[in-house]
Amino acid sequence: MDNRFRLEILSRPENVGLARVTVSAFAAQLDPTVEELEEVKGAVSEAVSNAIVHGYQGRPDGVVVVEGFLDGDLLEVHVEDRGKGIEDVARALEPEYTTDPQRLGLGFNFMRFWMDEVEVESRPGEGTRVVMRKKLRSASKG
Amino acid sequence: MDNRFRLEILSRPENVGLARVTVSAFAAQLDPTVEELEEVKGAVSEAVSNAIVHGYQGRPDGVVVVEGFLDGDLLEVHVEDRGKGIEDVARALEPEYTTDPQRLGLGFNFMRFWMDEVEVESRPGEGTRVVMRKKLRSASKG
Amino acid sequence: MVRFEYSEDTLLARLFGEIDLKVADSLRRELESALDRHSVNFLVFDLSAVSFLDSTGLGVILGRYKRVAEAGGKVAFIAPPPQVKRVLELAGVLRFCPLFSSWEEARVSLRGEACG
Amino acid sequence: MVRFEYSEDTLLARLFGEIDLKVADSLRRELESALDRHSVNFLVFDLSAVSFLDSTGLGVILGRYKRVAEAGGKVAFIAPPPQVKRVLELAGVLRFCPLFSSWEEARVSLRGEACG
Ligand SMILES: Nc1ncnc2c1ncn2[C@@H]1O[C@H](COP(=O)(O)OP(=O)(O)O)[C@@H](O)[C@H]1O
Ligand SMILES: Nc1ncnc2c1ncn2[C@@H]1O[C@H](COP(=O)(O)OP(=O)(O)O)[C@@H](O)[C@H]1O
Repeated sequence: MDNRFRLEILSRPENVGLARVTVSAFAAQLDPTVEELEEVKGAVSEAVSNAIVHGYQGRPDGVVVVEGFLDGDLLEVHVEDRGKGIEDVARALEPEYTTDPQRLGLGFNFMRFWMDEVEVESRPGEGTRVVMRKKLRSASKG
Repeated sequence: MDNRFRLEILSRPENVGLARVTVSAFAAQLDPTVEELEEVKGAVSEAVSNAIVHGYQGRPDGVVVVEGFLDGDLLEVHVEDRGKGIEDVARALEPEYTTDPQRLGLGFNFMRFWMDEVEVESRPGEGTRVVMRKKLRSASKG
Repeated sequence: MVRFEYSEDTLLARLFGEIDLKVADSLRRELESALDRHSVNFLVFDLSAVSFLDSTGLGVILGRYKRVAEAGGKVAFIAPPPQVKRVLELAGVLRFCPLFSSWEEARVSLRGEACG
Repeated sequence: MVRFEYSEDTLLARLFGEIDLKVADSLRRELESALDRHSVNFLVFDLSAVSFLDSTGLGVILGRYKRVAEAGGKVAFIAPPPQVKRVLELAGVLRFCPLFSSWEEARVSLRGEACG
């Protein structure tokens, strides 16, 4: 394992940006392209927003754990909450499925589009963990 | 307590910047001036570098814990290692005192100059914790 | 987050900064109140100063699209940076709303082309 | 991190980016090897592109100051941004080394004023 970090934040809207910035500074250690960094930020934003909005349903005192791992040119990001959990993960992953009419139901789609792999583990009443992986081709090494 | 985070990083030189970026994005939630943000970054850089260089003496697998707390306009930052510890804290705080001839012995001076308060707790063999506080006057609110 | 310009029946909403969960509620309120105050046939989002957009932010934008379209109005977008444009594309928004490179360009072709 | 220009007896080291623990070892090596390769009477650090400097980075710079000064040479600094300048001031460096606003200005007055 080349490098790793663990960030614990509260489930407040202003902390989505904090998670993005930390993951993106971490991923930048591999010298990825601007586009790759934007994709990583986008995926993190979706996962952390879901933890806050759905997991903790707007409660500001839940803890969201964001972990990052670099191994060679592979970036792995975990986003975990101890909130509501998801009854039916397969259904949650469907495009435009949402339990909140204000939202688009595209969060998981974006994560899957921007990262190479997305795994969702969840238990109702216990919480949700999203594991995302992406190979970064170094910008400088071509 | 308005907001807080906890970041765990490995004692690697490239993670000093990661700590700076995270603390600075967190402090930016109070909308401080550019100069205040630079001072906070500077203090974090000194404390985290000390944890890596002195606490873990260059070992790359030590864990450095960086915590941030916002309470009103007060920022508090903790930087903690479970490394070597400091025999004589009073002496370590003296200007130009260093145990490494390659270094300047100005780290604690910089922290104390840039932050309002700096407290150092340390036990030889157990580790060191630096607690720093700074009132940020919001840039927009004057 | 947003600044408005209104003239005739067109509301120009200039978004700026990171449009995500942090600003979602207040952006929704600002847009709704601007739509309450004005009679709007064309709602144009200038995205040139948006540094980040995610599905939460896009949800706020498309919610207002719905309101305007249901009232017979039309919506268009101006100059999204690459990351923002990819979000619009991915969500399929560009299949039903026109994209212009500038406010000048939008103004000229708007009445014929905007979506709604 | 650093690019060098050498002419006559003057080594210009243009530092850029964040000068901290991450780059300290390689910066020290690069500076030492440039000083090994050239006969240097004047060592000038262009700091205009340095986005961050801490005491670790400053230690690397002042270590090379020591080497040059001990050999009878002189050292000067060019155009530090505000954060970098504050670090130099706080460490007292500006009491014994001159600061110039540009390489042109440094070149003209160097021989009279540099520290060492
Ligand atoms: N962390 C989570 N905790 C609980 N439920 C979640 C979580 N993440 C996603 N979900 C559920 O999955 C659904 C689909 O998620 P997503 O595709 O991101 O769309 P959206 O967030 O727009 O609803 C959500 O509406 C929600 O019901
Ligand atoms: N986290 C730490 N663990 C162990 N020793 C430390 C730590 N931080 C500081 N010290 C000791 O205090 C001394 C003074 O620290 P400082 O003022 O930052 O100067 P410098 O890092 O340049 O030596 C160090 O040389 C070291 O002996």
